[in-house]
Amino acid sequence: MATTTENKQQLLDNYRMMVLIRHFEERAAQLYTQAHIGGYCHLNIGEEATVVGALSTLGPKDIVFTAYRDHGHALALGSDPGAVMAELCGKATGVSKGRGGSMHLFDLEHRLYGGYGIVGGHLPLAVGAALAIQYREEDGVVMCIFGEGATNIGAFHEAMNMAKVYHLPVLFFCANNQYAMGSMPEEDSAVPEMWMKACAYDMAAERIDGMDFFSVREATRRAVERMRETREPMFLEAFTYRFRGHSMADAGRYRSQDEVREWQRRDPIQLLGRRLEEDGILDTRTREDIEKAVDEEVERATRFALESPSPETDDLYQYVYTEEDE
Amino acid sequence: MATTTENKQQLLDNYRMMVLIRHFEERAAQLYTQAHIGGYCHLNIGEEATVVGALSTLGPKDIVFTAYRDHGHALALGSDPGAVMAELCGKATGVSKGRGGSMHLFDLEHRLYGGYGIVGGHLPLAVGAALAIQYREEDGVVMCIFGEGATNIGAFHEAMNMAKVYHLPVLFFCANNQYAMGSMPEEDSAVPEMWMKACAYDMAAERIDGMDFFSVREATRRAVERMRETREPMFLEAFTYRFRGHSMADAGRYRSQDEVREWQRRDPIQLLGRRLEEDGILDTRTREDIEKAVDEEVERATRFALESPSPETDDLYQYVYTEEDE
Amino acid sequence: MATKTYREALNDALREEMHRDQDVFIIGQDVGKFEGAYRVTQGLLSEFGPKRVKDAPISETAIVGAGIGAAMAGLRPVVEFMTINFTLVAMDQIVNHAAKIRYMFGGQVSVPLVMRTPGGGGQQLTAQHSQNLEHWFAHVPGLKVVAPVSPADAKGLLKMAIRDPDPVFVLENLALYNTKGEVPDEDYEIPLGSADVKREGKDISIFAHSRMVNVALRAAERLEDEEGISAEVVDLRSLRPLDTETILNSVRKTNRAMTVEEGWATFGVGGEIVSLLMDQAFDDLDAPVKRVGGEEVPMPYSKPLERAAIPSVDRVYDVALQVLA
Amino acid sequence: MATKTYREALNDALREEMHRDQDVFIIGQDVGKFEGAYRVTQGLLSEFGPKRVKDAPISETAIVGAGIGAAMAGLRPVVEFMTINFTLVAMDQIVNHAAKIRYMFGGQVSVPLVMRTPGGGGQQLTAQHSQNLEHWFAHVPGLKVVAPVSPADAKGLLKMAIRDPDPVFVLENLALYNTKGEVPDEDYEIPLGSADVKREGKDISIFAHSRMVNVALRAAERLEDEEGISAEVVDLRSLRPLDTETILNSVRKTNRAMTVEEGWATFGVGGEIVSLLMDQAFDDLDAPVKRVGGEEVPMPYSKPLERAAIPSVDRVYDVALQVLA
Ligand SMILES: Cc1ncc(C[n+]2csc(CCOP(=O)(O)OP(=O)(O)O)c2C)c(N)n1
Ligand SMILES: Cc1ncc(C[n+]2csc(CCOP(=O)(O)OP(=O)(O)O)c2C)c(N)n1
Ligand SMILES: [Mg+2]
Ligand SMILES: [Mg+2]
Repeated sequence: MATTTENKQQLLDNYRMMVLIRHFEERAAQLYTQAHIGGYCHLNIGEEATVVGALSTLGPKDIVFTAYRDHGHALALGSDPGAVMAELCGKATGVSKGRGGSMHLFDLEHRLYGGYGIVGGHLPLAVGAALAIQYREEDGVVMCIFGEGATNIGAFHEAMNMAKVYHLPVLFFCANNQYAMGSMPEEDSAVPEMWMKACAYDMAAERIDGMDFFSVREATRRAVERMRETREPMFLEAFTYRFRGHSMADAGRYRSQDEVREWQRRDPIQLLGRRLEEDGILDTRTREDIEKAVDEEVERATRFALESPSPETDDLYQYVYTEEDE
Repeated sequence: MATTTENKQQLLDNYRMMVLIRHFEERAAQLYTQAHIGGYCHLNIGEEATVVGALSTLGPKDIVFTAYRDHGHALALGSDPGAVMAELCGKATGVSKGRGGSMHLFDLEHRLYGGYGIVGGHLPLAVGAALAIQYREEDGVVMCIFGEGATNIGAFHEAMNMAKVYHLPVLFFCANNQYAMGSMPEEDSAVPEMWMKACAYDMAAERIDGMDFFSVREATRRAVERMRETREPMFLEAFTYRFRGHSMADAGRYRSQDEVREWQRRDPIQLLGRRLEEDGILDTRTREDIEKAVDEEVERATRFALESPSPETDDLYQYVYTEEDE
Repeated sequence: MATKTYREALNDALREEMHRDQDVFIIGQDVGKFEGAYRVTQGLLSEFGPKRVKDAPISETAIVGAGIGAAMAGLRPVVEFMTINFTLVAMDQIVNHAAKIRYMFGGQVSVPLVMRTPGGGGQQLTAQHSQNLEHWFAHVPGLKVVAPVSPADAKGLLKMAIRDPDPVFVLENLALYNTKGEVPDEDYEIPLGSADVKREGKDISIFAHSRMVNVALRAAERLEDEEGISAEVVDLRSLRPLDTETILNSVRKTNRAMTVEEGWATFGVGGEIVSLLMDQAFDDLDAPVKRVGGEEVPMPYSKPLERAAIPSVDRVYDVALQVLA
Repeated sequence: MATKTYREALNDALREEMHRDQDVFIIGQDVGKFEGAYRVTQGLLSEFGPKRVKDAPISETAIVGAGIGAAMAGLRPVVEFMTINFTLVAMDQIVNHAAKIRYMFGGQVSVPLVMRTPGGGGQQLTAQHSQNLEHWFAHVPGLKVVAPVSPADAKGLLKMAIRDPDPVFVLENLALYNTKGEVPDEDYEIPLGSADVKREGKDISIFAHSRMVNVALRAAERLEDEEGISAEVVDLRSLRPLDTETILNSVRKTNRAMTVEEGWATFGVGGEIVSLLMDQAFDDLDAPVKRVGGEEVPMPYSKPLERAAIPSVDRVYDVALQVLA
């Protein structure tokens, strides 16, 4: 049993983080329909185990790059929920000062090197950050998170190859939620499972159950530990499911409600909760306390976001060039 | 013995074609140093078996796309040597009317759909041509030729994946001459052999001896025959060596003369010639006749090229837009 | 005449051309089962089947490249880029292949390819998803570029693009998809390369394309209402080729001009119009021609910042008054 | 002062900056063992070793992307694109990432990246290898773009680019690598964004950048010799930011102007200069400003055709006379 050897508080924190992400995003969805949030807004709901399972294995010198579906990643890395929600609302107090919005969270302090909007576009950047780590002989690793659809674009291939050729510590972490907007891997990928693509780059690869927190965490931990030694890239595919549409604008007509319900029976938060209950770590009381605390935290974050000011239009040109800002 | 079951005349023609390519390119190299040819000029010398072995398996409905190292391919497909040499010299009588030069030979009649200058750029085009074949329910296949260096660029990956996903009859033919300008596969590719990359696309793949005409021809024939049935893409890697620099401008300081000499001992033309002699198909007399006929042909081609007129500068705008030309 | 949205007009154009010519097919991400990220291809998969409405992997390079190859082999592909921003990963195919193949191969082959995609900002889609790069394509010989603003133009120009023997880039605009207008019921032709005077006027010519034509029209109304100024709004409609005659005729009448573009004006669209007027209408100009473009920043997410970054009716109005001062 | 080729000057700049700052490294195809496709990085691998001179696979997207990521992490990468034509396969990294990262992340990180590459035609490299797209980059806020013509400028601007905290695109030119000029021995600074009057004159201002400055200078000599006309040649040197002051000052003196660019003029560089003059110097102009650019065709291979396609001294001379007529 993984949990018996675990630090219980740590597990409760992980559980709590998954609940926080879920509630945070449900609140964000509301704010979106109320037009406090605009543009594209992609939720992690259903994929919380991939987020928390993976990121909870990282140390303070590691770096994370991810795609536009990035709220959970910011929260799991320790970003202030208020600053994240403020970013979603385009406020000056947001993590990216209201310039980035939902897709472009960045938090230097917490080693989140950004959420990016071009599919596959951040993979080369992650390789570059790992190159900097190698150059400086530091011991961090880079985790680069992307969806299964991203494995079809050229940048994926070039980044994988370069990471291997240069022997760079990049963990390519593919959150396979089975949909790239409306299309499924069997329709747009030559191989049905994404880890299989790592063979072309002589990279160790593995597929794991992305709904099971422990699977994700154990596999990621093993990979990160191994990479700290080998300084070689690795590939993980977490098989998961998004419960909501691709973005808030997606009605999801390309899949059946039955299919969604089927997957919801493996809700990663419920799965972890049950396991922790079985192992005597979580009880109804603690669970309720967590829910309540999380709700309060989300409400605080929301209030902070809504009450924060928008950036001044006079500051429109701020952050274009470094020197001009100094 | 492959040759015993062979049409002897066919084999002599193949041999003759390889000699023609060799002599043609040696003449082109001279014309380059005499400034009759300019720009980039990439020779197939050393790689003739990959060219003739592969292309001799195609039928009249098949289509070929290749890279800038394309003189041999045009000749092997049946382009008039005079028109090819004229193109190298930028003449109005050239296959591409003097607009394309060495890198951009095109011969619609002989199903050469072009030599292209951007590494990997023509791979998606080949996929599209195969799509047209599928769309019209024709039975041709597309052969797409590129170097091993091209397997590192994104376009390669996207083209391979798309060909498989759409079930298109593209034969991806990698002429691995061991150098991409100055770099070798062990330096810039995560896997040492290019056929290994096909695993990421669930594509049948094989490495063959690119110096041995029979290896190339038999493997290509098998692949093409199989593709005529399956209508699925395949991958072949022909392991070969270029005896000259990357282009005429390359002094080749990144490799030793010993290495070059070592490979020249496996000169594909000599290898085939010896085999044909052993099998009683070729004798000294025939060989000399071939050499002589080829020399005359190359001289005719050269004379035609040199005596041909340049395009009129008044025609500079011809061929930009279809309607304006009509 | 029926009233249609811009989206419906495009959808009609695709449907009609697919009925007319069996060689016309659509390829792009989520054009089929998803019915188009912006629903321009709605209903086409069920009507024409997967052979003619091809969903594609996230591989813009391969998508447009396959379109080019299929066009070389004689088909009439219509490639959808989900937005113009994603042309950036496929620029080599468009510029180095689609545009040059006919020329560099001495006219042996044409590339009858249509690339259509929405551009523009205003939807809070932020820096990576709010660009206007259409004039990059218009810079390239071998390509044609159109940018319709009305449903009728959208339908007419998309149809002409599909029938054209060379690669045509059709720029749409996210903010226009739901706008409505009259669309003729019968087949009609709008030559590629023709501008259109969307509003006649005599005091100043405002040159714009795509969504900015509507902004210019609203500014023109305000100029009329508040200042009694009669502004002519010329919809460029085509960026390559440019309809220099219509542009020059307008300025020869009004003697004053300005340009409006949604993208950044520096090395942008307006400079081409200004240069044309400088060269061919210098003596007709009573005042310097001014350009209005988006603020020169990556597009910010925050709504007030985004609003400040995109040319507004007020801005056009103010600059028109400067030109008329 | 020593006489150096443009190539040597660039090589010196790289070497000196690599000595000055351990965080500066070079990455690109064949920059190491091959010593650079055009030998700009000659000798650097043996001097600095493979950690600081990194040969890369044919993966322009990954190369410049890795440069961006390394720059975000605080290094000072110098990315070599073998030629500007290959930026087309990496455009998304340059425009959607390098240029926007600082802004869209609210200034938390900078991207001190240098991208250097030769552009231009005239070597019979044909359509896919003879382009001038530098103003595409100059269109994009967040990037800086310089295009030196002399060895001294090349060295000075490359050094400044390497020291700059933001992404800078350094445009070189194949036909300039062997040209010679005086280069100061000591360290010197050329601010990014400064134009340079390469020849003083009073009758007409000729604006150009990169190799066309030399063409303009030769045309200016002929104008002087044959017509007694005194042409001022202003080397733009930087396209973003543009040195509007130097440009305007020149025209306020000469009252006539023209632009010369190697690439296609339509939606090109000249339009920006013309628009600036239109806007800020309308009353100073005695004649319309004219543009000279490459013929609007994909670059043909044939030498006579190629020569006809690229702006020549004769062409500049003739157009100058038209402006002065
Ligand atoms: C290059 C590019 N093409 C298309 C898009 C539009 N797009 C945004 S998200 C998406 C699907 C991505 O799927 P996947 O990688 O599986 O990630 P997920 O959204 O499922 O997390 C697409 C096609 C884009 N952003 N970038
Ligand atoms: C995208 C791109 N990057 C760089 C180049 C410059 N270049 C031309 S050929 C070449 C090497 C290609 O090697 P390979 O694919 O092995 O083919 P080979 O020349 O050996 O036949 C390079 C890097 C190019 N033409 N296109
Ligand atoms: Mg997905
Ligand atoms: Mg090679």
